[in-house]
Amino acid sequence: MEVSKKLSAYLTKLNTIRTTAIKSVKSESPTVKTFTLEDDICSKANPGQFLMLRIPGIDEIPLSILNAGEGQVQFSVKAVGDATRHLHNLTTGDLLGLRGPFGTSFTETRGRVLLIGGGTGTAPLLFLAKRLAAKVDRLSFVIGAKTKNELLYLTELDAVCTDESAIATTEDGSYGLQCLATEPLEKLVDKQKFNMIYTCGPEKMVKSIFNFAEKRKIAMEASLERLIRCGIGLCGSCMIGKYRVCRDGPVFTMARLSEVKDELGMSKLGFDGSRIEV
Amino acid sequence: MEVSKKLSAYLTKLNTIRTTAIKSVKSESPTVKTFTLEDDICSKANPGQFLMLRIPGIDEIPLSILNAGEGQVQFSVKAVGDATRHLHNLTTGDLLGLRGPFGTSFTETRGRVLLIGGGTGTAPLLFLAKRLAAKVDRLSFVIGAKTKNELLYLTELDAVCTDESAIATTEDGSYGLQCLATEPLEKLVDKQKFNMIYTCGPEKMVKSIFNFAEKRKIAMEASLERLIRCGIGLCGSCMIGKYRVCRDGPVFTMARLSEVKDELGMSKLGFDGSRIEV
Amino acid sequence: MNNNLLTVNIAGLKLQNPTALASGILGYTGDSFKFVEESGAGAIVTKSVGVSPRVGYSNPTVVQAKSGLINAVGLPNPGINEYTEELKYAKSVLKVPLIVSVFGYTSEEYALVAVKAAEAGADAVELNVSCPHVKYTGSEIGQNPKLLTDVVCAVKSAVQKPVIVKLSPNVTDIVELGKAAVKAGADALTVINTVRALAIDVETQEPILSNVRGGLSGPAIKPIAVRCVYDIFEALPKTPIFGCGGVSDWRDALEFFLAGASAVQVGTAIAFEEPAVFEAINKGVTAYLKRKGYGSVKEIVGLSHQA
Amino acid sequence: MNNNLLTVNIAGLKLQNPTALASGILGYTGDSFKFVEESGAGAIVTKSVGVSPRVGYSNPTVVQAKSGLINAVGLPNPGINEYTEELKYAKSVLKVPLIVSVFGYTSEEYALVAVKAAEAGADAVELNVSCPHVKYTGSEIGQNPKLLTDVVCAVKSAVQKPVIVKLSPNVTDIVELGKAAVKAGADALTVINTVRALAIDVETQEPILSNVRGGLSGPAIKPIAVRCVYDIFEALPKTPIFGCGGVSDWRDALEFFLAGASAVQVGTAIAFEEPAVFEAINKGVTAYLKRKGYGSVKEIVGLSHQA
Ligand SMILES: Cc1cc2nc3c(=O)[nH]c(=O)nc-3n(C[C@H](O)[C@H](O)[C@H](O)COP(=O)(O)OP(=O)(O)OC[C@H]3O[C@@H](n4cnc5c(N)ncnc54)[C@H](O)[C@@H]3O)c2cc1C
Ligand SMILES: Cc1cc2nc3c(=O)[nH]c(=O)nc-3n(C[C@H](O)[C@H](O)[C@H](O)COP(=O)(O)OP(=O)(O)OC[C@H]3O[C@@H](n4cnc5c(N)ncnc54)[C@H](O)[C@@H]3O)c2cc1C
Ligand SMILES: Cc1cc2nc3c(=O)[nH]c(=O)nc-3n(C[C@H](O)[C@H](O)[C@H](O)COP(=O)(O)O)c2cc1C
Ligand SMILES: Cc1cc2nc3c(=O)[nH]c(=O)nc-3n(C[C@H](O)[C@H](O)[C@H](O)COP(=O)(O)O)c2cc1C
Ligand code: FES
Ligand code: FES
Repeated sequence: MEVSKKLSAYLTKLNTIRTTAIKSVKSESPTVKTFTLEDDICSKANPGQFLMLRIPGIDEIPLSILNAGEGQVQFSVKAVGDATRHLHNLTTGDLLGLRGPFGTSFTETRGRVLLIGGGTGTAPLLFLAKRLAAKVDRLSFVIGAKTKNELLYLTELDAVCTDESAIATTEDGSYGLQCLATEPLEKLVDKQKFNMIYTCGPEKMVKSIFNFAEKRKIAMEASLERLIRCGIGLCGSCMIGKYRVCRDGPVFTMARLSEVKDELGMSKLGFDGSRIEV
Repeated sequence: MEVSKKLSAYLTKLNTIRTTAIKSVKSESPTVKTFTLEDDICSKANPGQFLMLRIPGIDEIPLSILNAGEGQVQFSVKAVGDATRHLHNLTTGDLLGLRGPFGTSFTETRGRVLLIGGGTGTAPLLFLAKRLAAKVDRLSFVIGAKTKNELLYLTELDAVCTDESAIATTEDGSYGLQCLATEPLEKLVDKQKFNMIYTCGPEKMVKSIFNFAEKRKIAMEASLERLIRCGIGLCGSCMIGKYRVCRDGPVFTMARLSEVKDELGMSKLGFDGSRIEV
Repeated sequence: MNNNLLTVNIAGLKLQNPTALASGILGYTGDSFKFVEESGAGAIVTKSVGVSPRVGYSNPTVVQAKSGLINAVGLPNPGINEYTEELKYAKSVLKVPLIVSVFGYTSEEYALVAVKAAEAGADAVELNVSCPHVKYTGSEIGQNPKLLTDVVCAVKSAVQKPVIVKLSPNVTDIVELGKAAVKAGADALTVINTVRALAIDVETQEPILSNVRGGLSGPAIKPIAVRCVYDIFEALPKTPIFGCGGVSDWRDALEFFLAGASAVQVGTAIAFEEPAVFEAINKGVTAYLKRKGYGSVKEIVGLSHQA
Repeated sequence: MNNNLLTVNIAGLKLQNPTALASGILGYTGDSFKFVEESGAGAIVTKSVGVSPRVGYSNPTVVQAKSGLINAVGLPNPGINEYTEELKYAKSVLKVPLIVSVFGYTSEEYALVAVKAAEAGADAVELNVSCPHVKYTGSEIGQNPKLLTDVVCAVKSAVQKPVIVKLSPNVTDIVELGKAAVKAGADALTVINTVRALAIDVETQEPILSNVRGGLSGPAIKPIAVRCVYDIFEALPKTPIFGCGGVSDWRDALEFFLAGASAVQVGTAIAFEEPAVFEAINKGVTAYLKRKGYGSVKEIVGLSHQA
């Protein structure tokens, strides 16, 4: 009772929209920009959590948190549709609405960890890597993109990774290895035992990493995406199995991934609540 | 802002009715009974504060707190009308509703203090006396009633007062001095300098003590009564001058008593909001 | 608070700032009005007063809900004759407009009380046709376009002072009632009175209010009140509106202005935040206007409709 | 939770306990219904489904208010044909009654969807004639006794399953509508849907919901919902009622039972308290019944009216 009352107050504050001016915008790639906003509540987020961003008059969308601290929060946005394209047209001083942070975060582990990020899915992993860097024995980070100029966060990655622990892959071979981000996996895992694989990215990628981790019995956590409307576990738009991606996720443990593996990479709910292909 | 937000949460909790069973009832006099209830919030009350007591299906009335602590609260009720007579018919196990504690409390002073109580007005003073007893140099307590068996709290009074510091007065002389409770005042004050007079009782009594204290330049605090409906400073039923007895009072300092002296002992608002004689 | 940014003019009433004391709150004595004025209110609305004295309901008359209060005080008031002295005194001490809230059981009664209130010095009258808990008056009139029209017409033809009509949210279509009031001559509207509600004590298993049903006020009803103001402004953009219902801070006040209110009335927040709430609202609104570069609060009235 | 104290029977539906999932909450998939059942709910109401697919409104569709939420999701649903598979699956995994919420733009549409829902295994249908934010359906029907009568009659003559009508609080007289529904054949009533409301972002100066207006739910509306249940029970003591609106804990549930509800539906509290809220309510109600010496929750339904 006491706990739930506290949660309720917590949620009210978290879930109240704060409208604030963009502090700065940075181009990460031709299609991805990183925004910095001031927000005390989101600045306390943990890696894996997401926020709901309102683009006034347009839409409100879920975005992973790329960085949080000192009263600020950052997120990266890939222009894929109406809302994200509008967002790319905004600049310092323009108003945005924030609520959150929401959802589960990655479990911090020790030992050797492997992070595999695809596209903007790299964002929460970079946030996690910064937290883990000083604490783990080895941190290997694989990122992938179609082509060189879509690879994100190369500089930041170098900063958190030691020697050859950062591996970039491109489908066209214009940078790093020419392969999918999942390919180096087998080699890395053959070389040494990893205590945990963290991943976020296209769901087909997550699914194939899950299959691999299950076969090789390596612990894993993945951040998933579904249609997010309310963001607070109420409307049911984001179901995967019996779980709500917005509240029971977005970060799923191995055990939970197993429970939903029939839907993983297969089906999700569309805007009209019908089942569609992922 | 932060303070008012806290007050708001505080008030919500305070002002929410708690319904609880009567723990015990004690007869203090033919017309006065003391009730003990369990209530965590009221058990933290300070002397001078009052609570709103709901007698289910009948009425909700203001009552001074006689004693508070260890999860319990006590109040004394004189049967004067519908609600109070109903209350006198209730017994252990019957349900009552509580909200509060509300209002201001007496300022604790050191040195020599004089308490003058009339009728059930003695209740908050007894509560105060218990708090002050060990801390002041001298505590003199005068209580008054029409006749002997209406004198309240004689035993408790002996417990808090040393030697001759407790004086009882009756109008018919059936016990103690035959006079009004205000009479011993002059003698006591002539004998020694008091740092503070605390009083509660019929308003004519309070008024005459106020006049005396003003003349003799002795600090004073009095607990006043007015019609209390909401108890939280909203409805305006309890105005005296610009003050709300339920929130700015019931305990008034000398300074505030001076501001409202034209109304003191003279006029108040009746149930229909018209001015009537006190 | 008094600065050029905040002055508003509603149906001929000049307010130094756009916050007013809502009816029924600290609403009896000239001294309490004066105190509220000193706390920063830009206008005063009295407790609703009728032809004859009423003692109201017995306690409990106010119950705490999770985010507001439920009240059924039952319109206790001394009757307009008895109250005239207090009104004259109030008028003599107040600098801000004094609005007398009026109720009656017939249109003649409304008109009679309004006339006497005006004679006693009222700068305007507000017709309480929306009290949700007293039979044969209040919302029983305000829920019925025909009765409402009669009452407003009667009062309008009896007094020269501005007539404000206070609408009930307990209707299927508040716009219909707003239009009826304005058509009958209302100079301004107060939107809204309390929302019909009830609380039960689960231990004693009975409704807590002595009157059983009451009206919900406070933060709980703010989103309902803002919606009503938005609806009314959309339909009647030229009619000045007092927004009322759950205003507790400057952000709340701004929501009402942006929805279409020219000023707000504050009630329940006085219990939660003390009368200092008026000053706090005015300070916050002033800071907002300056930050956004407005020259007057009037410039933002109804602005959310442009979106 | 399943114990003899808690079982209730509403219009032929056997509920192991008197708590149900409200429509529109976690309301799409059989898996989520199953999870809510495992969390302790005694019945499931689906998201409202119509004849054709609807994508709903764009975000924001849900806004936080001080003591509740304002939503205008816009009835996104896959249409009854597409949804039939999911319903069959849901029916196959659920032990508790499955109630399909139905909406339409005409009485024929309501009847069509109801028939298909019944064929897919619905144990009952709930008619959403009270959604406050989609044009030409929902409350536009539920605010009008004539339209309401047509819809209920059409559905009643088309399906054999119990028909529950979900009433809107956004009316002058909810009793009038409740009576119309029952006269037309409604087997039970759900009281209430959300209260029309609106929130404005003072910084961007525009309504926050993409649909501008939405419906207020959660603790804020509980006293309004309890009043509506009380009113309906007083007028229609023989009609079973699902109380709905702001139920967050066992005390809230008891208030509804004492006001006249045979069971409660829970929505918003699931966001604030998680689905575990069902189990918590049932535990609290059980303890209360034992402490007070009742043999069944049925014994306290409407008890506050005896006072
Ligand atoms: C937990 C989570 C974290 C995310 N983090 C990021 C991030 O860090 N950076 C980033 O660029 N993108 C992220 N996304 C995806 C991002 O939300 C969508 O790209 C965005 O909503 C597209 O909006 P749009 O209007 O531009 O595109 P639209 O034209 O509306 O849609 C394009 C596609 O985006 C997806 N989408 C649209 N709206 C939503 C929604 N409300 N919820 C989920 N998916 C939606 C759908 O698959 C849709 O087909 C995240 C999504 C989730 C669920
Ligand atoms: C701050 C405060 C503290 C009080 N403390 C005590 C106390 O400790 N013990 C005690 O016995 N009495 C106390 N009283 C007085 C007590 O509230 C009244 O005696 C009681 O309300 C009478 O109710 P009734 O229905 O029995 O009488 P009624 O027949 O209703 O009225 C008798 C008289 O009691 C007064 N009264 C009635 N209702 C109220 C009300 N809501 N608020 C204030 N006065 C009212 C009026 O003067 C009325 O004329 C206190 C009053 C106040 C304002
Ligand atoms: C205790 C109390 C008494 C009230 N009395 C009246 C009244 O006499 N006349 C009236 O028109 N409104 C009355 N109201 C309604 C308020 O004026 C106001 O419309 C309502 O409370 C909503 O505003 P708030 O949320 O700021 O309180 C009363 C409200 C309360 C809480
Ligand atoms: C996000 C959301 C979606 C809703 N969708 C529907 C719906 O599709 N059909 C319906 O009848 N009611 C719908 N409702 C209303 C709820 O079923 C319920 O009547 C209302 O929220 C009050 O209950 P609560 O306070 O427990 O949430 C919805 C409510 C919310 C918050
Ligand atoms: S987005 Fe609404 S439940 Fe997850
Ligand atoms: S009793 Fe209501 S203001 Fe004091």
